[in-house]
Amino acid sequence: MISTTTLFGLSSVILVGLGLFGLIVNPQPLRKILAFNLLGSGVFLLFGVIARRGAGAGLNSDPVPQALVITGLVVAFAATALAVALLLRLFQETGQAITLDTEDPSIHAPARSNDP
Amino acid sequence: MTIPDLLLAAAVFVLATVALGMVRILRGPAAADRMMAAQLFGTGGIAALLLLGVATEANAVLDVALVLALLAAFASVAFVQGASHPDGDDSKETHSE
Amino acid sequence: MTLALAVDIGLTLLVLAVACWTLAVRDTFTSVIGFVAYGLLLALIWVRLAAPDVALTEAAMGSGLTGLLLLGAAARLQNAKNISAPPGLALRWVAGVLCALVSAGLAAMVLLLPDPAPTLAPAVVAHLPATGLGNPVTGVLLAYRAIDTLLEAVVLLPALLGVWSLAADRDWGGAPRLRYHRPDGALTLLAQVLPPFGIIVGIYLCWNGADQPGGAFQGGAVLAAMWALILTAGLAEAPPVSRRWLRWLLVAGSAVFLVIGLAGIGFADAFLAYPAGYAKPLILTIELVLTLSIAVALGLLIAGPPTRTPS
Amino acid sequence: MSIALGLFTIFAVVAGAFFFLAGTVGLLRFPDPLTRLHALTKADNLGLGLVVIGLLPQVAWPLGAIKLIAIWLIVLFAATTVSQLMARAARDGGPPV
Repeated sequence: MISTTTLFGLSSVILVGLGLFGLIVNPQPLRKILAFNLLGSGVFLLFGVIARRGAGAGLNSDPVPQALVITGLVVAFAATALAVALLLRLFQETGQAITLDTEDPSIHAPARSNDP
Repeated sequence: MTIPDLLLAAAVFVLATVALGMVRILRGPAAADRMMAAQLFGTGGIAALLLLGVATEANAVLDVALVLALLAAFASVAFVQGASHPDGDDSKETHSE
Repeated sequence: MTLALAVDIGLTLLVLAVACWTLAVRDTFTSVIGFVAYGLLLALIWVRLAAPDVALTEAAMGSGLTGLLLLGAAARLQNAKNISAPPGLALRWVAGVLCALVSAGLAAMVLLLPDPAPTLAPAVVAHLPATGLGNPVTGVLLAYRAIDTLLEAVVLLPALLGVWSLAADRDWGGAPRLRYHRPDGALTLLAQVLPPFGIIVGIYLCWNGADQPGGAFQGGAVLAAMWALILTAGLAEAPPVSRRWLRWLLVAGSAVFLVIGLAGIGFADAFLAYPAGYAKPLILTIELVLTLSIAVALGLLIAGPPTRTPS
Repeated sequence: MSIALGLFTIFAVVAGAFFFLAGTVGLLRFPDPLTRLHALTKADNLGLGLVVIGLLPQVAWPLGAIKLIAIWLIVLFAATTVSQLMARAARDGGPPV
């Protein structure tokens, strides 16, 4: 019989793989940010599984990995906010949601800038 | 069958039901249909969370459900607004000058 | 027991299905809805993993605020042209195989985790009475690993500076704008009714954090969401980023934390140590100020860089 | 007394779960957005409402009960607002998202 922690542990590693795949394969930047968050949530879930396995001393879950995950969630949100702001600014400058490796000459042309 | 067991079973049932409703998000056809399915998923998720938490006597679940309800309300309205006025866009404004 | 396992299996299948769907679906907007639904399921899983503090953070931050941020971005990018093509089939296969390998490696690690699991739970429980707190996770966050939490509160500030620095030169000193084009009666009503509830819940979570699941980050996230709702509905304007009080408010949490931490060198022989008997009041003071600063910082992160309304 | 409360919980939760099923079936099978909206509101208001009422005897009094009712009220209020917006979107026949 499979245990709850093994079950969630395996699903967390699948989530990491899925997120990584989306990050590599999807061409749209916003979707990449989304995939990155999926990847991150898989890692956090793995921490949760490790915390649950460390239950003891009257606690149902080891509090140290839990605290690390809470820290991680806040940092992930801050990083996502920064990435989204960068992306929106890029769109404002170029009118296009581009990927970083695009060799399109039009984006290197002086963009209509808001700067005076 | 004890009450916690029944509550757990009900949680599984509600989750499975609203998951089925996710098909409507895929199929659409109109924007409103997708919103409805998302809304149903949110409500069902909260119900499942409550059932699960009470069944396993995890009291903090009420707080989690409260936060979910607050943020889901905002998210669904933001979603409806964003979807029904695609021009909910400030950047265009600064561009068109 | 088997019924509980059925719940877990159902949750696992559902969360994996929603994750696949979020990645695979064509339309970005629909994908973001998938992500919000995914966050809801994750909160359920955290409850099943006996981690209600993380479930709260996931509901507030991982799903709620991130979802709002991505929804806003998706709405603004709706008429963006995407000029890059998806990678070819061969590259997809290579990426797929590599990702499967990463997953398989991690899965092997999960299956080979040491048994009995190493744990710090007994150490935390043994020292918790010294802090006067009842919630072990808050104890870890604000006493044993306070340096992590201090840096975490600080890291919001460079992120916010990064977002602000993306403003065009002429927009600098303006206020961030989160408002939608057409003010809507229904949205206005929601922004009038929901925030009172939300503010109570936010304060409750912060206050409760000492003994029950909750704390500064969860409470701050709920408060930030309510502020964002009011801004979105246009019931209030965000303050210009150059306001001095705003900047003081932003740094207040980290500053109080740091000052109390430095005082610990003199009074308790270590940086971020609390003198015996004063741990709980000091921790509560830090949490209170931290909640305010975090709420403002998170709200401004959602609001984005400052703009100036063309007049 | 506790048996009566237990029976009450079972009855209300089962009824709530039924309304979630009904809402989902309606969402999937009804022909047009407005009838689907009708089905959705049943799941939102009655489904979650009955689950909440059923769980009332099982949580701590009074704080747990207050939280449960607050959750229901928030969801109810959000659902009302969102239905309004969705009905408008459906009537205007907005572009599919």
